[in-house]
Amino acid sequence: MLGYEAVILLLAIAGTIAVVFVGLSRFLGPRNANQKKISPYECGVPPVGSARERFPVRFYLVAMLFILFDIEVVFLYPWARLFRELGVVGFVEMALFVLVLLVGLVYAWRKGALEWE
Amino acid sequence: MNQQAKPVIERLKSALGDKIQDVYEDARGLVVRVGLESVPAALEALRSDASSPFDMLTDITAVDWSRWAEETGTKESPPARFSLYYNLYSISSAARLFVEAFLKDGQEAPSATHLYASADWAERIVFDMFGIRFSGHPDLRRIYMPEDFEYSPLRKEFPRRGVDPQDFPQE
Amino acid sequence: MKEAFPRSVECEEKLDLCAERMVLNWGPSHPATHGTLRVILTLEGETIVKCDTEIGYLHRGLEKLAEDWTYNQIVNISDRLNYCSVFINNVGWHQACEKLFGIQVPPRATYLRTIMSEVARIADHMVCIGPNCVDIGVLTPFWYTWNLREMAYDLLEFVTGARMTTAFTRVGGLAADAPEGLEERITKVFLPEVYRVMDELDSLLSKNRIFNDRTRGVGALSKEEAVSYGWTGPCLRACGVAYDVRAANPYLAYGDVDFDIPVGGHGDTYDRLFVRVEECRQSARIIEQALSKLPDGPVNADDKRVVLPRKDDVYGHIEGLIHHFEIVMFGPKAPVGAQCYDSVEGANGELGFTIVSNGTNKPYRMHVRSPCFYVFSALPRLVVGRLLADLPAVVASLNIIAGELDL
Amino acid sequence: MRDKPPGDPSGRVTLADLNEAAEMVRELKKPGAAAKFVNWSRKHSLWPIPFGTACCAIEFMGMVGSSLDLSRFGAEFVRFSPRQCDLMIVAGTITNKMAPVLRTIYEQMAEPKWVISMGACACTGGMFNTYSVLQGCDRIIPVDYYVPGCAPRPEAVMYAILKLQERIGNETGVLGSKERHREAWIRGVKGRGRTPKDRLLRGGGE
Repeated sequence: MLGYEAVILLLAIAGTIAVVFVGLSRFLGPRNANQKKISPYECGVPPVGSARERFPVRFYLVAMLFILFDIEVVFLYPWARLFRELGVVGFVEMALFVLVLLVGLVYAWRKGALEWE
Repeated sequence: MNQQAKPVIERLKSALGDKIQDVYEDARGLVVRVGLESVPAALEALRSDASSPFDMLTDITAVDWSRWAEETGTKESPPARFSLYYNLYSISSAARLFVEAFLKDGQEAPSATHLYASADWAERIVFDMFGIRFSGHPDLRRIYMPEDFEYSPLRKEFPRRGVDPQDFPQE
Repeated sequence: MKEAFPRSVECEEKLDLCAERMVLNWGPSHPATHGTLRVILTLEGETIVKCDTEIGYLHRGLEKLAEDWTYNQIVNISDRLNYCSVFINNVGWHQACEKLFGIQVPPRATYLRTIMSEVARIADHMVCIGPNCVDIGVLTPFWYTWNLREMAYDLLEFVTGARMTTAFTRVGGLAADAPEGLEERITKVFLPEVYRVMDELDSLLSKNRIFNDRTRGVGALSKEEAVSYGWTGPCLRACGVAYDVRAANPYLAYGDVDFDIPVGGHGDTYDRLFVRVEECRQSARIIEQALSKLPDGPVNADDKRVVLPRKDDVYGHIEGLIHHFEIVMFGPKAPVGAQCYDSVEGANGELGFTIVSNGTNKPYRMHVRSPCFYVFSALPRLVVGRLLADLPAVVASLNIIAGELDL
Repeated sequence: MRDKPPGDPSGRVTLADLNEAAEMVRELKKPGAAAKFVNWSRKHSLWPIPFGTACCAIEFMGMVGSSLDLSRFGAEFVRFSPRQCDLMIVAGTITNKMAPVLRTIYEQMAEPKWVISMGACACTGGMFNTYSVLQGCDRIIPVDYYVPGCAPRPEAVMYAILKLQERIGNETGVLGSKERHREAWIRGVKGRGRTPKDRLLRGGGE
């Protein structure tokens, strides 16, 4: 269990801080909910209609593209850490990986998935 | 300011002729008094004038003359209760001109929204504050006061502190 | 209760793909509205399909109030119209009064009014540019522009005693003479700062890629439409129409100072902002020239009906005392049946005052032609069809001041 | 810290309120250590919601601006959503059309909340004694501190905030909120189970 104490310590500290803050506000904060208070905030005017409506498909499209390229970045992190040890082979390997995704990006761009209209 | 506007008056007289009731000049500048129905015709003529087109309707002002006689003590009070002043300005020749029209209470004024886009909101203020209706206005509703306010605040008989004592428990 | 909204025609066939329209309320209490105005948007995804505005949340009934106040008291109402550039309103109101009374203001008062009006104009443009940049997401200009506005506050306080609500003009002149050291304080401290901040704004924003994307071509309006909507001021000049009341009908000392009118090309948010930046430079030039020609002499016209007599006259003779008492208690009386309209170049456009007098010391009817009102009436025309994110940029670039909008 | 709005429905402060306030002052004990800590943390992070309508809003911007920085006193972030604010600064004239908006925003703020009424218009309607102006925002919301002045100087409002911080410092009913919290659970529910919020959402009311 070589280097894992640090990770566990980090998680422990982060966990306790989160629990303390949420607990404190839950414990100290008074709860006087009334009808007007829990109604959605719409700049001070009584809300019209409900927010739970169907979103246009473009939002979903943009979200998918984001997840795609975000995962790509996640894979870059370990590679960057071991960049020297891997040498040229690692570099070419990752370049290919990035190239494939680049082709995907160009395709999405040409198809107009990035424009909003 | 008024010199440029003078030649326009001659052309306006030729265009409208009898409809112009009076042309006079006071601290405001040149004022053309016109019958209420011929206001759009006058505005149209002024707007499409050849040499100095009055392309901007800067403002529409209304005045309620009901308390005029008693406050000034003069005998001759204005011909009707309300008067409308259309403040026209020509950018090209920097001339300003007022078209004045009198109307009685409850009489509908013709709308000028088909000539100037600024007339839309200007007429809505006059309707909101004086209760003067404009026929032909796309959506004539109150602009300042809440929809369910039944009075016209700028009329002289409306008290300054308002009418609903419940809302304003004054001194 | 969910109202069924009419679906747009072109998406009839791909019914399931197209989402219902969402009504978004961009209400009276919102950071980007810079005041109390409400915009009800019908959105299709991010695009604004319908936009309806509702104002009147700051309607204080000023025109009704003015019918109960004397001519010198109404300067307090004019303070609260466009409360970002207060001095211009004061000058506008009392200039209309002087036209009504038929009084000539002495040259020193004219020059002082011009100088302080231009200081107020610079302050107003700062309140427009700073928050507009914050709405677009650029935070740094807000601190620069606000520093300059604080210096303008100091200057206004130095001359008039109040930071914002100055109420410094009177019928026939000014409430008091400018203190010494004004000239030196303006030329040494204020003007260099104005030029420096304007150059900084230029370098910070004009070539910034994101700023250009967010403002170029956004909320553009053609020349004819702008004039038809009754636009005046920087917004109209951004559309390309060189109409400025100071040049078209020179009042105060604008006749004998030379300045040019910045005119934009496309009438979009970018032009509206940079017309204001350029106007601040022109205002600084006007201040310089007016300061160099600042004449001495009295600050008030020596018209007996209007101006307070000298102190020794008041204590010396009974007429002086009566005259003093009358002016202080009742204020000047206007001629019966006089009507007048006079307009000045406010920071947002042509600010006009219509006065009808019934011979007493109170106006029979006072109407304010507020430039913001007509500028804001064109918002649906500017915004429909654009994305939701453009709405704050457009509204802020119009510099809507609720006090002037709701009268 | 007021639990319920002032006495009679029109919002005017009546004799009963004064007695209640006096009684609160009498039993004002020194805050315990825990309450002192909670007060200390609350008073140094008063996030203001500037309910700015008129000229006072520009003076408020002056106060938040760079030369008279409000964040020196912990009011770092000017939030516009009532959920994240503790202190409402009513800056400017409140007209009758704006009054329900003000009341809604005040009620949507999370406890503990305080109100500073900035400027003559917010305190008493100011010079606008007309048909459309609410003569003072304390007719519809309880106000803790009044700042006089017509466009009061930013330093004046800062002074009010400092005074408010002092008062928050020695509030005692801080931890007592646990009792009120438990009482709210029991009062509306037969045994454990639905919280007051659920009961409100699923009907049955207060």
